[in-house]
Amino acid sequence: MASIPAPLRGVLPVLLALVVLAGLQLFVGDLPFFVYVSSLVGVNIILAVSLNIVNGMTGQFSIGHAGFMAVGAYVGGKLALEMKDLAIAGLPSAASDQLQLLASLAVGGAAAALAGFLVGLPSLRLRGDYLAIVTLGFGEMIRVIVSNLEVFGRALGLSGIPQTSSFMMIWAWVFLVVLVARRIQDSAHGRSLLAIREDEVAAEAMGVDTTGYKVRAFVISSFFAGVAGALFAHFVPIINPGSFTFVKSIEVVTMVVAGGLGSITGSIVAAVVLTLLPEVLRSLFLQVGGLEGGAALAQKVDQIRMPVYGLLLVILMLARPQGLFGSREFWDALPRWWTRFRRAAP
Amino acid sequence: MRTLLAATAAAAVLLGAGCEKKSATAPAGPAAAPAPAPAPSAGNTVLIGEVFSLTGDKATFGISSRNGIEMAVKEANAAGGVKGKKIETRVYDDQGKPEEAANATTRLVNQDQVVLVLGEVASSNSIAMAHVAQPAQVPMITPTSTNPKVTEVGDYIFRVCFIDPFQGFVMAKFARDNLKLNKVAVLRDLRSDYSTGLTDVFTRKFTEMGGKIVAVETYNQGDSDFRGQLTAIKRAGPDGIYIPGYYNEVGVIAKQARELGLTVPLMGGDGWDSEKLFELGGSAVEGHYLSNHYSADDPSPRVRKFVADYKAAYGSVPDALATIAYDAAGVAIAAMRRAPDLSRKSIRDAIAQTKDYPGVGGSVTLDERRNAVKPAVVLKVGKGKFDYVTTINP
Amino acid sequence: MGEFVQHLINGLAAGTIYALVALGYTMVYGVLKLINFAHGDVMMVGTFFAYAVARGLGRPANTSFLGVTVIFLVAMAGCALLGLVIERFAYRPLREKPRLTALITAIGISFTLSYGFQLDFGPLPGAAPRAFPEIIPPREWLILGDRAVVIWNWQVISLGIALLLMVALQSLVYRTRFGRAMRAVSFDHRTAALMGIPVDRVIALTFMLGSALAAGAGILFALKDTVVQPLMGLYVGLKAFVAAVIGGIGNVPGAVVGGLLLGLVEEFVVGYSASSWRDAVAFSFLILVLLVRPSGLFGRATAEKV
Amino acid sequence: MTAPLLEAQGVGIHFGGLKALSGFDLSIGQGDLKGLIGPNGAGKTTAFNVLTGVYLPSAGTVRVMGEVVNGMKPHQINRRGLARTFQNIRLFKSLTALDNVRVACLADSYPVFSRRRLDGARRGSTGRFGLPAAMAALNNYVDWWRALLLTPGFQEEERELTRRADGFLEVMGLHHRRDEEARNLPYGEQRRLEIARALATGPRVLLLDEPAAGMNTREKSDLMVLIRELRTRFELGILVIEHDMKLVMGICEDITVLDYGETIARGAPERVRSDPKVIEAYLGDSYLAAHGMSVPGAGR
Repeated sequence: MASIPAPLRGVLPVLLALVVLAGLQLFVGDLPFFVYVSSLVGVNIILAVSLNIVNGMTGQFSIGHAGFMAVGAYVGGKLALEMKDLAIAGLPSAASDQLQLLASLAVGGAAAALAGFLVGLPSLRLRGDYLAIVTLGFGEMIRVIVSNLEVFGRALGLSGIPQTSSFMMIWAWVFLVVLVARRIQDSAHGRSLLAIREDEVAAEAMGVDTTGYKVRAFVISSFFAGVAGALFAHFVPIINPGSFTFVKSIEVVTMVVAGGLGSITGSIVAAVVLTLLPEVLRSLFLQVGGLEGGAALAQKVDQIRMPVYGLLLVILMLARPQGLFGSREFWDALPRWWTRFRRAAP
Repeated sequence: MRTLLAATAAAAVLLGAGCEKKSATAPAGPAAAPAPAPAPSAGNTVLIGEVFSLTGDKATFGISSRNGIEMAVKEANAAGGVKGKKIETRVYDDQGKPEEAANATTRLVNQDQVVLVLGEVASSNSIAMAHVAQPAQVPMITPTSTNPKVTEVGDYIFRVCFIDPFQGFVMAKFARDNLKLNKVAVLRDLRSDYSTGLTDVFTRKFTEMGGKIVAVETYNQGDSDFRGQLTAIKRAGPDGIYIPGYYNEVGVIAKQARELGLTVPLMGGDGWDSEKLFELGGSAVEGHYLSNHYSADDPSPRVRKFVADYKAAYGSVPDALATIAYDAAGVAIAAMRRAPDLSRKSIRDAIAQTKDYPGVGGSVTLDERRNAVKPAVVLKVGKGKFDYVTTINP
Repeated sequence: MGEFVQHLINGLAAGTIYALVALGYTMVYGVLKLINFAHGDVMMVGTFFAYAVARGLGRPANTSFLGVTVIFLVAMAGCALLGLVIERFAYRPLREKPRLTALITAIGISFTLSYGFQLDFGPLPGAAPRAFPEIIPPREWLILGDRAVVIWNWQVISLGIALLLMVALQSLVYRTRFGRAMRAVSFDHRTAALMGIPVDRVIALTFMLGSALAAGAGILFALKDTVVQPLMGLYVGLKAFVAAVIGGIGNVPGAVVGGLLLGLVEEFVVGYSASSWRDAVAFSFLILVLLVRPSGLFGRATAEKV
Repeated sequence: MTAPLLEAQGVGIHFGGLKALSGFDLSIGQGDLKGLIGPNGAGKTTAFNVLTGVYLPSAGTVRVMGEVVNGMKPHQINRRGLARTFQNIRLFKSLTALDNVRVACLADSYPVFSRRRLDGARRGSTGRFGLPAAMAALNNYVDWWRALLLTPGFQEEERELTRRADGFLEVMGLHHRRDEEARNLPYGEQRRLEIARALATGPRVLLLDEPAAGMNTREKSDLMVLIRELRTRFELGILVIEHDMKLVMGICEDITVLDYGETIARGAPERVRSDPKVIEAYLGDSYLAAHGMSVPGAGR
């Protein structure tokens, strides 16, 4: 890797990932259930990793992530609805669909980022637990606002958004958010964020503009939350306020905490597991329990989901507050030569 | 940024190549590719899928509906099932969220290979389901989603209840012609599309008929203090209040309205219909009016039997949700019996031809827009029961 | 005019509940510097205890003075126990850990309770709301004009109880040895321990007290709104927290004033502007206070130790 | 005598009723090595906090490089050449020694506008918004993108930062600890790491808050040597808070004595040592100390 010319290091991984994903896309194209579930997983990963930038790296505590997701979903979705009948001339329809999708993702993300900026600027001066409550409040307010606006379909929500999202698009963004998080970690900016997490006063005294950094972390995090929301709006046939409640925020928090605050890999693993667990258990019960009892059990799976999330949080905090991975990454556990090898290429 | 955008744009084009086939077969979407039709011969059971919200603040609605369907299926199996096959149901919980509803439907359609899906009370969730069922060409019947948009999704989506516009019209007409009201206030549930839809129609119709809407207040599902709204309404001095909400809140609203000295009649829709209304509202709900699909004290033996059986099975008088869900299952089963075979296509066609199906909630005839055309009844809340007042035809 | 007074009364009635719940919040925060997120749900549980007992006693019995007392006592005792358990097994082990660890735990407990109670197997009540027995039969206490304004006995009772409790707590905190211990712990529990104060017991007692208060508040809440449901605690809890912050968290009179204030503001927003924005009010209020006067109306600003 | 790098005139601050500091004067020029002593709760650390902008002084002015810094945020003041260590060690515990220092290392090259031009613009205008703010914002924005896109320039810069950080670790004799988490370092080394971190911010004036606390005699004498060395090597002015009279008297040319926020004596070590007020204050304090009590708010 050290042999890679410096200018290429930036984009090469992205290109590689895109090629790989394009390849996969060809295979999964006609597996609707797999695609749908993997989309849910992907979106949750994006949410968890982006939240981890704030909650894990910067040590702030936001429990309003669903609010930013909502902003992205609604703004992106609305734009997509407006562009629905348009198509980019001279391109195969699918390609123009994807470009339009990109556009609405970008806009959705930007809107969420703006929201993040507006919320962050004042509230990030607040202490940890107060900030938590304020972000929660913000999330709730978004819900109230949306359910009041005719343009956003009030309680019924927005439907008819072109379902142009695809396995590849979602996982490309998953890759992107992970890459961004990694590179922040390995940069001076990331170190400043970590410093804030470790000791805000000291960081401030060492010339770190704590408020500024916190706001920036918040903006980046909400940008990706917005993108996740916009993606969501492009594979879920209808979005309505019910999908972006406090409960959703806590789901994401659970993922981040379970994975380990500050550990990107942790967030990914947790997001995957927590999203798939209900699916797996359900089919398992159906397998073993036969149709009658099995179906009943399978229902219970959905019902106990939320209480289980709650218990999970409690147990984690008591037994393993640092989460699955602590703030380490899985490659920290890899043999020495690998770490040295990574050093060679920062 | 630019580099990334460029890169991802490249992705888009690559994908375009990857996508042609996909977008050729069917509109893109979670269940784009039509799943292989289930082999009817496989085993001697036929599987029906259900999606309802069994947790969260709407759980009670989901549970009622599920009970209704269970009953219909039991009866059908007792009567020899369909084409000698036993009917099985598979229920998934969507926790009241559209994404979960779509997920569950995808699962039913692709994994469980059901022949048709029944589902959802909340229109948002039904729409989510419809967008999965339609491209996969699986017939879907929604029992109680009254928002017109649901069946507009496509020709595989049906509904066995009347739609918001009609129900709103019914109450507006009743308020104007029978109750002779001039000034009406509206108290709607901000979180329920059902409530929003009814409000819009009622407001329009009522004003068209020369009445006046003097106040519109809102609440949220799960609230339990409505005094602020009611006091504000009182200030507007209406001679009737339209509350297109669900019984969970309506009961409490009625109590508090009386407590605040509001004596004018309250009016609502089928969302009121549940025994819970009496438990929560006590004597305060008596003398108010609601539009509904049927009247539980309809003397016809079919209704009597249903009510009795349901009581026996679940220990309560069936509410509108349970009743219509029962009819939905009934229509589905009847169609499966009529259909030449149990392929999704022929079941769909059979459902489409449903005419004068003797449902408990009134006879069901599906129009070309796949909505049920049926009269609505207006009921008056009495002591622990709903008294029939009048029937209003479309 | 009549409506205005009526709104005033409604606001106070709602505010009273916030105030009572906020008291518990503020006490716990006082000693532990922990936002006991689950407080509202403890209240919910307490209300269900009361519901069960009241149903058990049956119609005439549960309206008698004795019956009512029993209901209150059982509910409060039950919640005190619950509070004790939560503190002992969920919070105490985390006392030396970063504050957020405890907050996450609190959120976890809140979820477990509010969604656990929605399950419909075992003794769990299920999601459907239940009508709460009228253990204090509502009676018009005062009528102004031709029923333009009606004040009900329970409204007066709960307001009375709230103020009474405020005074009682205040004197508990500032007049008794236990109160002194509480304040010592809240100032610095390590030093307090060195001074021979049984910190664990003080904190546990505070928790039990707070939870018992919550149960009482819950019953009054149920009397006001006549229903109990598993999710009832979530919002009341949040808003009570907002109230506590507005009043200056850790400050007993502050909590009550904050609660009443919030109740009134919400009521008047509903009454005189769009009711659909009610849920936004509390939080915008919170953000406003935190930005303008983070220490709350009654709180004292403290310089961070470096 | 060159112009003072750090200058405090009549600085005072009070929390509620308590006067923590009043009429505090101080001036540190290049090459100065001054001491600030006094019994517990005398307001030494408070003085530090006021100088570094943690607290906003309620009276008087603080100047860094001749510029008034009252009301500036600590990081802004730090950027103007004032660095400190903490009495109760405040390292970034779970970061490696190297990263602790790297956090403090400033990139002195900004992508768009050079540091010099930025500072120039800052002197020109005041207030949080306006041109300099915009310039800084742009710098920052571009800088983030460089980090995300891993541009060659950025990679070079990272390597440069690491080099410099290693340099500071070298100086403080911590290089063998480079990749260990700060929390695992022995006490003395943690103190040294704090100094290294402070130096990395490229200060003109260094404020050391009880640097020798909890060190044994050998470490202390090493430290004395080190401090002198730093002063000359980095052309610093240094202000030391210290309890250990021996150390202070040993290295400081000029000592200020605080008691209850008041300056009760100032001057050369021997003069201060013989000052009756000081003796009185210290007797009081040592008396308290001997009986194992502590004054509330110690370390403020």
